[in-house]
Amino acid sequence: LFNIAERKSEEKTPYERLVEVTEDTTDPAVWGKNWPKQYDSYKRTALATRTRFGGHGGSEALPEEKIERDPWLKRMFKGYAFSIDYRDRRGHAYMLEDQEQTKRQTKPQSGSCMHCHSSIMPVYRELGDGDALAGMNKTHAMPYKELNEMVHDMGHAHPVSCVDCHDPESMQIRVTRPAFIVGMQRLAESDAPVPAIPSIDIWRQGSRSKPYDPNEDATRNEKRSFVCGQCHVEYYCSSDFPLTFPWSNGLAMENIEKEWNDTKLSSGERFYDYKHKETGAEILKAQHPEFELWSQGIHARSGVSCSDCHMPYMREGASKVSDHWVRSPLLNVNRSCQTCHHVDEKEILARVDAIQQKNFDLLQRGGAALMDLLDAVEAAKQAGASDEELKPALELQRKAQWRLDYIAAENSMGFHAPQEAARILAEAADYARQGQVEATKLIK
Amino acid sequence: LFNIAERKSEEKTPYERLVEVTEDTTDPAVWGKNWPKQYDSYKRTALATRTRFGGHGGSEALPEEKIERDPWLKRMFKGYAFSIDYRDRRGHAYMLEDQEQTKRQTKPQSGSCMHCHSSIMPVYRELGDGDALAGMNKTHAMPYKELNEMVHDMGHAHPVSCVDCHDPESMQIRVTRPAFIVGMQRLAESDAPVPAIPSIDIWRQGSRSKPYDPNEDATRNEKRSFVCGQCHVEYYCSSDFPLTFPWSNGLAMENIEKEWNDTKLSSGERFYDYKHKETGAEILKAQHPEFELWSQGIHARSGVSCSDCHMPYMREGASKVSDHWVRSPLLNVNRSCQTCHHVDEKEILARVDAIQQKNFDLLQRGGAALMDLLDAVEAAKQAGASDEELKPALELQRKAQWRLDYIAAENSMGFHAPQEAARILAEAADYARQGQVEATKLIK
Amino acid sequence: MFNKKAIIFAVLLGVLIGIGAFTFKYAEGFSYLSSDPEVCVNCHIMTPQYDSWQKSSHHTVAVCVDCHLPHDFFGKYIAKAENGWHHSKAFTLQNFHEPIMIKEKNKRILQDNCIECHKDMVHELFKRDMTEPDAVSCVHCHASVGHGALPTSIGGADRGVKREREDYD
Ligand code: HEC
Ligand code: HEC
Ligand code: HEC
Ligand code: HEC
Ligand code: HEC
Ligand code: HEC
Ligand code: HEC
Ligand code: HEC
Ligand code: HEC
Ligand code: HEC
Ligand code: HEC
Ligand code: HEC
Ligand code: HEC
Ligand code: HEC
Ligand SMILES: [Ca+2]
Ligand SMILES: [Ca+2]
Repeated sequence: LFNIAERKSEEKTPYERLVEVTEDTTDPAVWGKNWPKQYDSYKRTALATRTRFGGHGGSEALPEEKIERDPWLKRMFKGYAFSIDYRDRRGHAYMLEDQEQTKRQTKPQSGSCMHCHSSIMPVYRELGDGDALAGMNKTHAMPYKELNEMVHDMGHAHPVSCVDCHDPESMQIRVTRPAFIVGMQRLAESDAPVPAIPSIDIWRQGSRSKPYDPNEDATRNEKRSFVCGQCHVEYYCSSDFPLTFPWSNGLAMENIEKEWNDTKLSSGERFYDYKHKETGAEILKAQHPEFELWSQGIHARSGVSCSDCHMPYMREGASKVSDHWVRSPLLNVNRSCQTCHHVDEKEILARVDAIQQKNFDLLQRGGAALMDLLDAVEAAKQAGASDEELKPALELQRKAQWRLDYIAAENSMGFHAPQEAARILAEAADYARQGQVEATKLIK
Repeated sequence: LFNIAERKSEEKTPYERLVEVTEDTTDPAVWGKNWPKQYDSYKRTALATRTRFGGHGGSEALPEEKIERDPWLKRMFKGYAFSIDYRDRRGHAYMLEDQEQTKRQTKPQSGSCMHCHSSIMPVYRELGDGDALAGMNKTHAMPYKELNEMVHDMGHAHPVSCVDCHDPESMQIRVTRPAFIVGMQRLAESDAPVPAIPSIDIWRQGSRSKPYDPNEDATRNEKRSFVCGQCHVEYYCSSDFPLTFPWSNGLAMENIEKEWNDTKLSSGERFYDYKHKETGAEILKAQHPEFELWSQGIHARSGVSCSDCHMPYMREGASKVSDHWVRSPLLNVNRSCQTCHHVDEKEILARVDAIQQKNFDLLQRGGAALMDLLDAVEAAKQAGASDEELKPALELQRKAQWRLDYIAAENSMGFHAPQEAARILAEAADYARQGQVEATKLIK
Repeated sequence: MFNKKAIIFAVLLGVLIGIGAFTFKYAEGFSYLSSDPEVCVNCHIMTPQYDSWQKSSHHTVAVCVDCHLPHDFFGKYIAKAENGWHHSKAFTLQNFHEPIMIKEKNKRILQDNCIECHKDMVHELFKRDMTEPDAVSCVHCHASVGHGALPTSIGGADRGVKREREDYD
């Protein structure tokens, strides 16, 4: 009964504030004074977690090296920093230090990197005299170390923080990241179908006088995914041009490939992230397209948001709070899945495992095909094939690697859109083998 | 008021029988006197239907030729009757006449064919002196024409009829087809996982004193799929050995491939359905594995039966009856899907179309890969490659065609298990290209 | 934060007061106001179901007990006692599975009640099945009738009642 009384009072005043928080309050501990429950769960992202494919293996100190676990990954990245150090992801609490410590930093990295690894908005505003976008557009030209120091000096060296997803006044969720807002505007202006984001269709049918604004135009449910889409997306992030989310043709894998193929580097060349060390092919690197793959799946078009699964509501007495311990839903099936799927936990885990196992097998199959392609090119070169002759094989390598990496870098092992992921891996294997054929023809 | 009075009477006496029906009553018209509602809908299977991938194109008279629509299919079947005549399926009402009229009959066909195209049970019992299984086991040795005549003469020349799925006493649904019962027994005795058929797990944990009996051990909900599994399955159906449903290793594509690979023909050779006319490869033919593919999907493991979608209940006056107009659910979305999925019809159709489009594209991709393989083998032969040298390429053709045909012959265009179908097509393309590589190496 | 003793004490206290207070209220609720949904929402834990029921197709035609308690006297009494004890214990200890998912036994009560009201509509289906353990569950297709659609709009998967009964006992 005490216990009930207590809960009743809770229901009334959830947002009574003990301290003031503003757009410049990036320290989560301060917000935590007002919202201790969310802060407590938020802090748990520092705990190590492990599922079959999720969380991270390896010591508590450092996640396992992906490129050691799958040697074909390492060879695929030859000529790029990812072949030096590429590990499992882990909890949000580590995002900044893991970025500072990755050996990829032994190669000069761009300031753009900070966009998704720290609570950087005040720094963007500073650099852009109040205009965050203008500020961000300066950072790609800055060396990572310089911007990183600036963030530390200004006191914003925190992992993703409350202010990145919440309006300090209203506590409404909102998006802050300039690259996301620009990317969504381009997506809205395209005519790509977006069943996962109905508010775009509504905007398209409107006057279009103002560009699509995720904070203005989107529903709260959509924002429950947008906050994650600020970072869990494919990107270009180097010094040649500002951080870019490549959505101007749509969110499907092919749409993004087209945008990269249509992009020119300042050198005038067709866009590429790196030249493959062995073959010289111009390669596209894919990074964690969780938002994009999710958008192609049945959950997305059914209105199921990232937060529904990764930040489920949990009952705290009589009130419900969102679990800010962002992690694998498989560690929290009853809240993450069973609210919607009234099936027992064993069965739900079995369903996920069946999906992930099939995806994993296709991934290995694609990797094997790619390795055979590289071997064949090698052999063709030995046999004295000219660069001109090798061109078709290398074009196919670019296409194959883009697709293979797209699903390898995506972190749900196919779960976010099982059929779409399998389709992409099917194309990866097909193109890799086609390239192998082209190269084999050159082996006299 | 009359109307109401009428309904009330309806309610009281649903099964009031005007005529007697027995195990030998194969004429649906007779049953129809007792159950006019079901009979009326059953008769509608004679109506032509069309969806994007379902029902059939072509004239009312004859469905469209699949092998003309997809020329690669025709070339894939070279050396087999399917390259002569292979059309869209259509309603149950036509099953017998379509079988009698297919030009595949220009090649001698086995009596086994009748198992799934007529109401044949009394004939099996006759041939086996009361034992239907024994009777069926004689029919593969009989020429099709002979058995077909016998069925006509005995007056059982009807398409699938009431008695094939219903117990004339209780009207319970039940299965009758010997090949299905034997197949399910082998499946139960294996240790293959069968999430779609929980009653097998239960049987396995029991005494196993009696073999698994689908009519005894299965739940009614499972039977709502079993009745269809009597025919909508992969099979061997020629004169060398009795009609076989290859489930002794499980219901997954690989399990079935293994059974065929482990099977010996009476000639002592490894099993194959035909030798490919161009390459001489020993090919496995896949036929309509709807039951098998369904069993690998999420609907199956959620307990959703064939009948739920293809024979939904419909309101008839004050009572409900199962719609015996078995057809594409896309023609009946409100009953077939919307009882479970409360989303509007346009959205449901869009979801199906998205799934089928992806599957269709992968199917064409696999077809293209297979054609390239055949061309490469052709070229290698021209270049004087020996049969011995060609072996690896031909083995890969066998694997690739099995997978490609498995999904091409399945009739839901991937819907019954989208990720699984995509996975199988990915392997098809990969193996076809591997074969192309092997053959290309031989082109000096 | 708390120390062990405090927790144990709290739990014991909870159990005492809890079981006392709730079972009384609860039992009373069942016996007198048994048909009044308000009784069920004495527990805020039942609020989601209460709210969703009000939005469901049945709120004008059926109340909680019409669906969730056997319609015959003895069955009702037993189920009440059983569920009553179960619920208050679970509620007091706060150790129940969330989200709350209906258990097999109660699913069968539910099924009987569907048929109770709808036998006319489904007589052909269930003419022979009223007693059969493996009648197809109404909720397999009509999961939304009591509480509106689940976010998936799907009811529990029909995994074969035989097996589930084993799990329950
Ligand atoms: C329907 C539920 C669901 C939705 C919606 C969903 N996810 Fe996931 N997500 C999962 C599951 C299940 C996994 C696999 C977890 C595992 O393997 O342990 C996963 C994995 C991940 C991972 C890797 C997790 C880890 O522990 O390594 C990330 C990152 C992720 N999702 C981000 C997102 C983002 C961003 C969105 C929205 C754009 C999203 N998810 C939408 C269920 C979901
Ligand atoms: C500001 C950028 C940013 C935002 C916003 C963001 N993430 Fe992350 N997320 C990251 C980074 C960076 C990591 C990897 C941290 C590391 O490995 O050190 C990560 C890791 C994760 C993981 C893996 C956790 C684990 O235990 O392995 C999950 C799951 C995840 N994010 C989901 C989400 C979801 C869901 C949202 C939105 C509610 C979200 N993220 C919002 C950047 C972000
Ligand atoms: C658009 C957002 C975004 C940008 C820009 C970004 N990251 Fe990340 N980063 C993430 C997310 C999300 C994860 C977690 C998911 C994963 O590991 O795939 C992550 C994970 C990481 C990790 C831990 C896992 C690993 O890869 O070893 C490191 C280290 C890292 N990033 C470094 C960098 C560096 C260096 C840059 C700049 C070149 C950069 N990030 C730019 C979003 C971003
Ligand atoms: C990566 C994005 C993200 C970060 C970082 C984040 N939140 Fe949230 N928060 C959410 C989402 C999503 C919701 C659910 C909002 C909704 O459904 O309207 C939420 C909800 C809330 C709510 C509303 C009540 C509830 O629990 O649903 C509060 C209060 C809150 N967060 C506080 C915080 C605090 C304090 C921090 C920092 C310690 C924080 N949040 C960090 C995404 C985030
Ligand atoms: C907010 C509701 C919601 C949540 C939370 C949710 N799902 Fe779903 N899930 C759906 C809907 C809606 C569908 C689409 C089918 C349908 O209409 O029922 C679906 C479909 C699925 C499917 C079949 C489609 C596919 O991709 O194979 C699986 C498997 C699945 N969910 C697993 C999960 C798992 C595992 C989780 C938790 C990590 C989860 N779901 C969380 C609503 C949800
Ligand atoms: C969840 C619903 C669902 C279930 C369960 C289901 N099907 Fe289907 N089936 C479909 C859909 C949708 C299609 C595609 C129809 C179209 O393309 O017009 C289809 C197509 C078919 C077709 C081709 C139909 C035509 O018009 O050409 C056949 C034959 C078929 N299914 C048989 C079966 C069998 C046998 C089972 C059980 C083993 C089964 N289905 C289970 C929904 C289902
Ligand atoms: C005795 C064998 C047999 C049984 C039992 C059987 N089918 Fe068929 N089915 C066939 C044959 C043969 C055809 C093709 C007829 C033709 O093309 O002439 C067919 C055609 C179909 C079609 C295509 C109809 C169209 O309009 O294109 C669907 C859908 C279908 N069956 C579903 C089912 C379902 C669902 C069940 C179980 C409720 C079932 N079948 C039971 C043999 C059977
Ligand atoms: C195990 C059951 C089964 C056996 C045995 C069987 N069929 Fe069929 N048949 C079907 C089903 C189911 C369909 C409808 C699905 C489809 O068309 O793929 C069908 C469709 C057909 C059709 C119409 C579509 C087409 O292929 O042109 C013809 C003709 C046909 N069968 C002839 C035969 C012949 C000849 C044999 C003997 C070699 C045979 N069937 C053996 C089940 C069977
Ligand atoms: C291909 C299989 C199949 C054939 C052929 C078939 N039925 Fe059915 N029938 C079913 C299924 C499946 C059900 C649903 C049974 C259940 O859910 O228990 C059913 C149900 C019924 C019912 C129970 C009430 C209802 O409508 O659900 C009656 C009566 C019935 N069928 C009569 C007939 C008659 C008369 C014929 C012949 C004209 C016939 N059936 C042919 C499969 C078939
Ligand atoms: C008797 C209930 C039932 C019926 C009828 C039904 N479904 Fe489903 N459907 C489910 C369940 C259960 C799932 C699994 C996800 C979940 O738990 O919600 C599902 C999942 C799906 C999915 C996502 C998984 C996938 O394969 O991509 C789609 C799409 C879908 N259904 C479409 C349909 C269509 C179209 C029909 C009608 C032809 C249909 N369903 C009929 C219950 C049903
Ligand atoms: C004492 C507080 C309380 C009251 C009053 C209460 N419930 Fe519950 N109920 C619970 C709790 C706690 C659970 C979860 C029990 C579990 O899952 O172990 C529950 C579970 C249930 C379940 C599903 C769980 C199962 O065991 O199948 C049903 C149905 C249900 N309640 C109906 C009712 C109805 C109808 C009433 C009013 C006549 C009612 N409840 C009144 C606390 C209560
Ligand atoms: C028209 C019938 C009907 C009425 C009236 C009804 N329910 Fe339910 N109840 C259901 C169905 C159906 C389910 C879901 C069973 C399932 O999913 O298998 C359910 C499930 C539940 C559950 C378990 C949670 C779950 O989803 O499994 C609780 C608790 C519950 N009901 C409480 C109540 C309460 C309290 C009331 C009155 C306010 C009520 N019910 C009124 C039919 C009804
Ligand atoms: C107390 C009596 C009662 C109980 C118990 C009951 N119903 Fe009903 N039900 C009704 C009445 C009255 C209607 C309205 C009839 C009409 O509108 O023609 C109705 C309407 C329906 C409808 C049509 C409207 C809709 O929601 O689609 C369905 C389906 C239905 N009931 C199914 C069920 C199921 C399933 C259960 C058990 C979980 C159930 N009913 C329990 C009395 C009841
Ligand atoms: C396999 C799916 C399925 C099952 C199981 C099922 N129903 Fe239905 N039911 C339907 C469909 C589909 C309709 C819609 C028929 C129509 O609209 O013509 C329906 C209609 C109804 C209606 C009439 C709704 C209206 O239009 O007024 C009632 C009442 C009903 N069902 C009750 C039940 C009850 C009670 C049970 C269990 C004994 C049950 N149903 C089992 C699929 C099912
Ligand atoms: Ca990239
Ligand atoms: Ca075959």
